[in-house]
Amino acid sequence: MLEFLSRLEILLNPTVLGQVIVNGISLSAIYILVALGFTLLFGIMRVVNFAHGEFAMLGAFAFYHLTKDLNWPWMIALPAGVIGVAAASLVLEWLVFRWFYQRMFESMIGLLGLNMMLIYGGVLLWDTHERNIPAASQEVLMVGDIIIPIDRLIVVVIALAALSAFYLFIRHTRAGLAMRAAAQDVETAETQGVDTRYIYKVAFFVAILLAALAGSLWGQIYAVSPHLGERPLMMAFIVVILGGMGSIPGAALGGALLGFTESIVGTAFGAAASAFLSFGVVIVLLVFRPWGILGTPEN
Amino acid sequence: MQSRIWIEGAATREVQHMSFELMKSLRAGLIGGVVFAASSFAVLAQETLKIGGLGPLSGGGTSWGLAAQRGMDLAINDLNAAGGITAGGKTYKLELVFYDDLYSAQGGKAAAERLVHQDKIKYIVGPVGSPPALAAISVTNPAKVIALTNGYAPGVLKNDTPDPYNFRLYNTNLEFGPPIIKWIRESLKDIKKIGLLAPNDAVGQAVAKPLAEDYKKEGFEVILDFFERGTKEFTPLILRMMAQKVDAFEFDGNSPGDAGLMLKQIRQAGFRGKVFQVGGPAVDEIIEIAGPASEGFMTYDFVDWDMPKAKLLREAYQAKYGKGIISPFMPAFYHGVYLMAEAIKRADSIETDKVRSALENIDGFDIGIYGPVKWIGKETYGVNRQLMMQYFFSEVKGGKIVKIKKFTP
Amino acid sequence: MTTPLLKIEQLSKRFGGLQAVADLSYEVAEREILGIIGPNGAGKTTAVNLVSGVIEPSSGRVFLDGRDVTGQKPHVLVESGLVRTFQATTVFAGSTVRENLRRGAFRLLYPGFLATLFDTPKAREARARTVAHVDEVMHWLGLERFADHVASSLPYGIQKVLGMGIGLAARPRIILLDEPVAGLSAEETDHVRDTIRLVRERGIAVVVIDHNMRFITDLCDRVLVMAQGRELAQGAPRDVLANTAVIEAYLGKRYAKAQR
Amino acid sequence: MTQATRITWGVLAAVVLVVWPWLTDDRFLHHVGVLIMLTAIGASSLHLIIRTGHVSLCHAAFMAFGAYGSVLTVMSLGLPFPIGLLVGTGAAALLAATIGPIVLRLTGKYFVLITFLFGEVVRMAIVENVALTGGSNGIFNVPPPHPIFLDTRAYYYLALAFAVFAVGLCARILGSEFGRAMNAIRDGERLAECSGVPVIRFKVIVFIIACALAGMQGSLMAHYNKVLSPENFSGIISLNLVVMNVIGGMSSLWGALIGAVFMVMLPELLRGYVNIQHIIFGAILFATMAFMPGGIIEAARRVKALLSAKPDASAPPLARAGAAE
Repeated sequence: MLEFLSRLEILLNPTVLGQVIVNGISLSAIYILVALGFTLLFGIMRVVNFAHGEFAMLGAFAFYHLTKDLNWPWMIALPAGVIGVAAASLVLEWLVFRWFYQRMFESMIGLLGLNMMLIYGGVLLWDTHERNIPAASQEVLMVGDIIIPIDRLIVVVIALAALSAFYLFIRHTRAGLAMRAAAQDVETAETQGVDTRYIYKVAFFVAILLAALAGSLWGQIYAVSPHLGERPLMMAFIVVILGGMGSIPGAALGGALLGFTESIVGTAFGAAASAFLSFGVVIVLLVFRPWGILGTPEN
Repeated sequence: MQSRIWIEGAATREVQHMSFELMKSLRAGLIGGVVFAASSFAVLAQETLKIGGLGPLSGGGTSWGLAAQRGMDLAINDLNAAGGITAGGKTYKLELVFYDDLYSAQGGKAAAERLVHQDKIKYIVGPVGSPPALAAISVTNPAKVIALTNGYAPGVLKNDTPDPYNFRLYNTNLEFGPPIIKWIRESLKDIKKIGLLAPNDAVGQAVAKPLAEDYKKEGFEVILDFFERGTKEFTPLILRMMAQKVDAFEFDGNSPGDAGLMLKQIRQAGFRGKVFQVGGPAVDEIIEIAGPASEGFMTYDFVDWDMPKAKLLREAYQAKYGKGIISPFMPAFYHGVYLMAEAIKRADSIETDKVRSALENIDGFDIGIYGPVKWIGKETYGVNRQLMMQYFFSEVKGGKIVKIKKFTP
Repeated sequence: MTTPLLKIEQLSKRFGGLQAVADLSYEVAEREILGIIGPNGAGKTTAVNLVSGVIEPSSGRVFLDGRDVTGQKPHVLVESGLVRTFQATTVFAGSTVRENLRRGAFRLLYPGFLATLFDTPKAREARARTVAHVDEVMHWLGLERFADHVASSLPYGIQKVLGMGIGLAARPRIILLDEPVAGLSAEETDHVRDTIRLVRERGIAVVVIDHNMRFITDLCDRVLVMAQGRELAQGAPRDVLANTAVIEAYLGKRYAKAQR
Repeated sequence: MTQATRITWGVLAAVVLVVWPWLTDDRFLHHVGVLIMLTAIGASSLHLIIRTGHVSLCHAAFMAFGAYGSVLTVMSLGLPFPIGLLVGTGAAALLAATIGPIVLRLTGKYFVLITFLFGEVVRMAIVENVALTGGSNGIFNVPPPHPIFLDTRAYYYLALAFAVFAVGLCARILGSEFGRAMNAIRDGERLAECSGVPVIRFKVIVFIIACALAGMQGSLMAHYNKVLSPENFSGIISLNLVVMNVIGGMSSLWGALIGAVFMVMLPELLRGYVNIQHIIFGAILFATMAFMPGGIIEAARRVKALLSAKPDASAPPLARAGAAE
């Protein structure tokens, strides 16, 4: 117990605390971006997209090539890459995803297959070593004793902007409204005149857009390789379960919880403890409230 | 989640080459479908001697396996171009058979079984990591197959095998750790407390604890933290160490990609002290990832690219595989093939008993990559089967690697 | 007076803030058919779920043959002779009629794990008995000619009868039927009604839930009317139908006034 | 199939399984034989769990318990292999009995997830517990069950014996009245429960038996490989077992067995196509799930139905061609 308290003491240090918070925000933002698309696909099409991480990987490589090979400024390269990947992925929607709509179990295993195809296709195309997207800025911002890398700050700002845009889209556009209706009950939505095939395509596009953006940001602060997608996928999966599968606010809440847990527990108790804790919490939650914090139970 | 889904897997080099060619063409132009090309079989006038290779060709360790495979491939091409090797009055062309060991015990065993019992191969270089190496030697030793393994676990050499046929291909931190640490204590005097961050995978666990002991023996204070492999956000761990007032960070046991990331994040977290690694020599990749943050980073290194043969090797590699980063496994496995060939030549036979004794007496052999090498390890492992070669402690200055201290065996 | 076969006392269930069933009490005697009727959302299905152990009541008691069985799991209640059918998933759709009934006869069939694993004489004997029993149930319900048909291929009305058959295969003393005629044609409804009468003739008590007024009044000895989770009226079909509160609940207040 | 042809086929299969190792001296083929036998234990035991409607992603965790339990008993306590095997199997069963009643209340994706996480926690615990398990580097120099089993051919017969036991047990359970109850649970859990099947208890029994068999496989695998490390028990291994069942077909035990053979052999057949191999494999997974979710078994059934639907020879040629479409 004493050991426990003495470890928490680290967090009282204002420098550390400030950084813990900044880190929590940037981790949360990325997790939320990946998880939102994941939960959207599940909520509307009942597809568990185990290939979701690979779209993040594709986004990161698009961003990498545009900045490094074509020397585009990142402010243009980022949106161009992300939209390009999402648009190109519509081919995959037609080739692969549409077979799995409303077939949850089949989608899990089948998309796992797609996951492998994308990863090892990536290995053939790009080799396995890790690459670096040049930092947008090498500067750091000093707020009192707290050091914030500008690079991270930009990521946080972009992620938050994307999340707000997503919120506005889902709340205030016709397509967003139709998507919410479809997420609640596809059949009813259909009888109300919602064109589900169209909605599926829009939802897919938006989900991949978010994943590719998350991947680009991930590649920007970490590194780019064909295996990039594995960690974001696992995190998205946990986030979505934590928040409730299919629930959009749930994904946001889950992402924030996980990001801050990782930041706080990792700092105070080390990485292994943080991994055990996040898994343990999710297991306990599944046992007592399998539908997640903000999800609704199914019959 | 790792995306390996094999119980076992396998590869031959033709396809790797093919896929590499494919990769280049894809990179150059539009992305087309997968093109299958039949590999052409050269008509062989001479006898063929197959050399086995083992390394991970799938999953997280793929870059190590590819480097090993490419190194062996280049060596075999060079040896064949020089007329092959002559032993017992016959001249042999060499041929590479390289299999995926999945970086796991099961995969290592399966691949070794196949090399030894189906392909009837007597000479193997690899596997790359400890778990597959330990499993592979349980197959190769009883079959009297010579294996030049990597894998840092002491058990690779120090085990109960009565009559082993395996050797280790290059230095481990048991060899190079203490001298470098001694040098650090003498040269970087203001360092008292060292933060050691390592993954809890096979490499990290095998390397970090002995290294921490070596540091403690030299009077350093050490804080050691293991993290779950796959972690990319190290800032919380770094902050924890910084709050405990470490003077320097040590990265040995990390993959170069992770080490590069940590370096970047350490500088972004505002740490100004020294960062180094006594082990893990893939500096190029670390520089690629960390960018400007790599300035001043110090590392163990065992390849001197200024050596005449090393220069040629680098050119040959870049001509064949592009200008990507070169992993130090590449020259190491290149060297391994040469070591094996030399022993066969000296034994003047392809019987493994004779080749083994020739290999045991190969001290002083030098192909111009490492300088002369020799076998050590009697005190540590009970057998003199640990290859020892020169090594360096280098520093990144102006984006380039500069050797600051050379250690010779 | 003998103890009633099934006795429900003050049964209540809350889901969060929603009072699904409140203070429900009724009795079922041996060989009696009790109808529970009420508009949609009246809590009829919840009432069955509470009695059959599918969900646990918030308060109240369930007595079977004078024994308190409140909160017991469905499979335990089957042992005590209480079975039920479902509104939606009434049958094992992918299996034949015979297989459906054999699964329903689990209680008679299963001789214990090790016995079935080693196929002991006891297990063989149980199997022989079950096969005979299943044949008997098929004969009784007129399902023989469908014996080897896959359940999902049968007409809906036959599926409903089969659903009852699954319950009856366990040799119950009382069976709870959840909307056995929902979605059936008039002809099929009559067939189900006749089948239920056959069941009673075998000495099995029946609780039947539906909102088909004609079907219930034709069939039942007594009727319990529910609205919003509560009992509205209870008694002989004719008396209950004359009850103003029932007419109001069913046909609206205005209609009730006009009748007066 | 009549009783007589069935027996003929059975005897033939038994003879082939026993005799084939003597037709070749290729030790590698013997090795593949061992792998198929051991993998069949894992795949068929997982099939039992799948038949109750649960796709478990932590089967490898139970293999780990079996393996470490057995190896530690033999190597640390110096006890003979049969006791190690029993301890390992028992440890896996005990773990299953502990977590089974908790996790089996979850269904569908929640069960998949909780078992995946549980498997990860077990793997992480092995990695962290360096003193006991050797951490990521594992334990090496594991002794064989008996020196004669250093010979791969001998080990094949050991593996064959255990595989026959395990697969036989699974087949027996599925063919018994207990298996009938399992089918009822899978087809309609609530209906089964209201027919008197103690659903949770039965699921737990199945889970314990299946996980004990997985533990047995883990123990046999460890003493065969002579090295054990956490890599051999990662989520990927569990996933492999699921994939075997999926590709083979989840409706019958044959599916699990066919899947096991397929998954062990496929890398050999595709030898040489390292990365392309993974791509091909991914494509197979996708195509199976999209177009043939019943797996190889269903494909075989369809082909058979197509063949038997062939009109007799007296029919006009045109009609025959039409039927073959």
